[in-house]
Amino acid sequence: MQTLYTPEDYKRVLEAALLSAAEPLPLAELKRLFDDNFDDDTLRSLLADLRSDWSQRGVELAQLASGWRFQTRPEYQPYLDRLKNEKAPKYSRAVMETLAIIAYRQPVTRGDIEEIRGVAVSPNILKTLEARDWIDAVGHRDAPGRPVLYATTRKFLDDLGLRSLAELPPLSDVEKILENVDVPAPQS
Amino acid sequence: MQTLYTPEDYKRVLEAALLSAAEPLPLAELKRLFDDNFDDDTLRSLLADLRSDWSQRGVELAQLASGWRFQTRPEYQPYLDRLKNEKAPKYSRAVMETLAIIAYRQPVTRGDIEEIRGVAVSPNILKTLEARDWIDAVGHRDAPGRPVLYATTRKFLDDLGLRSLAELPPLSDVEKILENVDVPAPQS
Amino acid sequence: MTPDNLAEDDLELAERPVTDPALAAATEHHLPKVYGEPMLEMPRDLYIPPDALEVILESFEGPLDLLLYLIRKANISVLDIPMAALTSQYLVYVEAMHRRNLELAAEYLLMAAMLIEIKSRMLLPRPPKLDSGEPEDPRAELVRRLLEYEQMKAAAAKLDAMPQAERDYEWVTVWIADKLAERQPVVSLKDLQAAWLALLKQARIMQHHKIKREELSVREHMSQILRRLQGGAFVSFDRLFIIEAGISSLVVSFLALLELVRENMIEISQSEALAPIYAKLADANSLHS
Repeated sequence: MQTLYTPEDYKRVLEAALLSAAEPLPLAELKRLFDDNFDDDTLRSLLADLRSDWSQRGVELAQLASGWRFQTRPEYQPYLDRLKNEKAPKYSRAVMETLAIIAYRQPVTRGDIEEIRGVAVSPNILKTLEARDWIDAVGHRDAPGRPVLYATTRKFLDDLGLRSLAELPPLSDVEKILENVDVPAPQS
Repeated sequence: MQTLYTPEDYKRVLEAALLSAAEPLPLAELKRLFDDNFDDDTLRSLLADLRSDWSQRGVELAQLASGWRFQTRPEYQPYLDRLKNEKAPKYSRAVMETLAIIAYRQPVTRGDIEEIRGVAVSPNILKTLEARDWIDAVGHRDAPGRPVLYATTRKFLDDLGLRSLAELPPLSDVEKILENVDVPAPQS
Repeated sequence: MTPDNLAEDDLELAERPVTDPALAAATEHHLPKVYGEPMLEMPRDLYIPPDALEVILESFEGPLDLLLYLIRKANISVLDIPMAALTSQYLVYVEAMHRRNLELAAEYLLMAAMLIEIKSRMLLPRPPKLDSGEPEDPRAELVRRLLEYEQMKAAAAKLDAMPQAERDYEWVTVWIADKLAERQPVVSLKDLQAAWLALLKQARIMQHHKIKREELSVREHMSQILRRLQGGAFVSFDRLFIIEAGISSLVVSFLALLELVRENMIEISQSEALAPIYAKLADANSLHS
């Protein structure tokens, strides 16, 4: 077992743990690496330090909704793509619009989505998003038929590099325009 | 897309590819990162260089039969193991009491343990402690049934950081407490 | 409905650049392509190459999307839609879809009906609203829906533009060298002491079994002697003592030996006076049998 003396030693342990983790690691988890001998602030400062060590590399340390994780930088993706046999899926506009509605208006039913988009939502669209673990059913609305309510998951935030929904890109100013006009308020 | 000029730049691409690859990457594959613009020797020297960059870290660049990959160093494994389970596993009260009896009263038979605990000792408890190599059978008592005598091992002392049994926590101060409980004499 | 209607429409205004980048992105996102070239606008005379029409019509996500396209193309304000012009142009497209035998979703027809209804309501005098006194614009609900959809469309484009795991970057997961045995419970001296004390308290064996350091040494030596005898053979008495360990250790070893004899754990034998003394396990035969 490697004995640890200096902050550099601790960073090496953090680095090895974060590089090998299959999931983002939250602070509480990282503390267990050192048998909970560090407080949050010490750990955060080690992590900030580690992040800056990696600032000039092809890989970066990101802080996401579920914790800290190493990921490659998008600028390097064209090189990494050369090793890939198949490209990652590009989602259709229908999928992305559905996702946006769920992300910004959650929790929503399929009916809510259809009303906003003005077209029927094919079950495949919701399946695609559920299979990616970006959305899930969080309950039922207390209405006839008890429709399923959908919300985005933590993995959605992680995969888009967000720490919380508050970090979603702000909606366009259409809302402001709406406020200045005599139109019925959107029904929930 | 990151533009590459120096050997350091190429190493950053190799590093990002190797850190994010799910499988070891053979040389031929790594060449594709650079559109096959490098010959084997150039690539090997970049890899050797990258390996030495990582020589003091918790993760190392290893060359395997099937190619190159980053992997954690065994010396760091004890730290990484701490992340494995949600909670550190704990021995049941029965196991702890049995262990305490063997430690403080050794050598003892299963009958002795049962007498002190007042309940039957399941074979699994002794097996758990034997599997951990903390207790072993050191003989038999010359009594009906010739019961096995158990004692703690050197590994038990090592794992608890003791040089000898005499270093087990003294009971003197607690004895006093117990006496106070047993004899509720008024104290100043 | 003929192509001529289009040419006379108020919708035929000069195209101006779209300024909101999000809107531009959203527009960009679904630009239909004909023979590989993006189609920047609908052909005005509605002479549409047969393949192209299909591509264009299929690129719309629904009636709201089509309406927004028509509105933006004509560069008119969503807040003041010329209903007659918009409706007629919308119907041209719907009819074109119909003629091309495209599968026409029910939503397109529903929207057509709604547009016609709004158009006709615009021609009637508006009844004042009860609370505000302001007459309600028959277009209000349509405008609300168009804006809300437009907003979500832009949001979708923005989400799509964000770096996305697996598409734009990769997660790093380095191989773990040794996936070792599962974690063992950690036992501290305090745990052990607590367990023992709990037992003592419960069994009230305090008075008879006071455990002192010295006694523990004896017990430790008892275990050691038993271990040394484990082969089952007679072991010469003097070999059970480690001379180098010092006087106190010798004494403790001797006490341990006496205790083992007293508890019938070992046998001591001597063939005659002054002959070597041997020790062996009380039950040497059965231990490893």
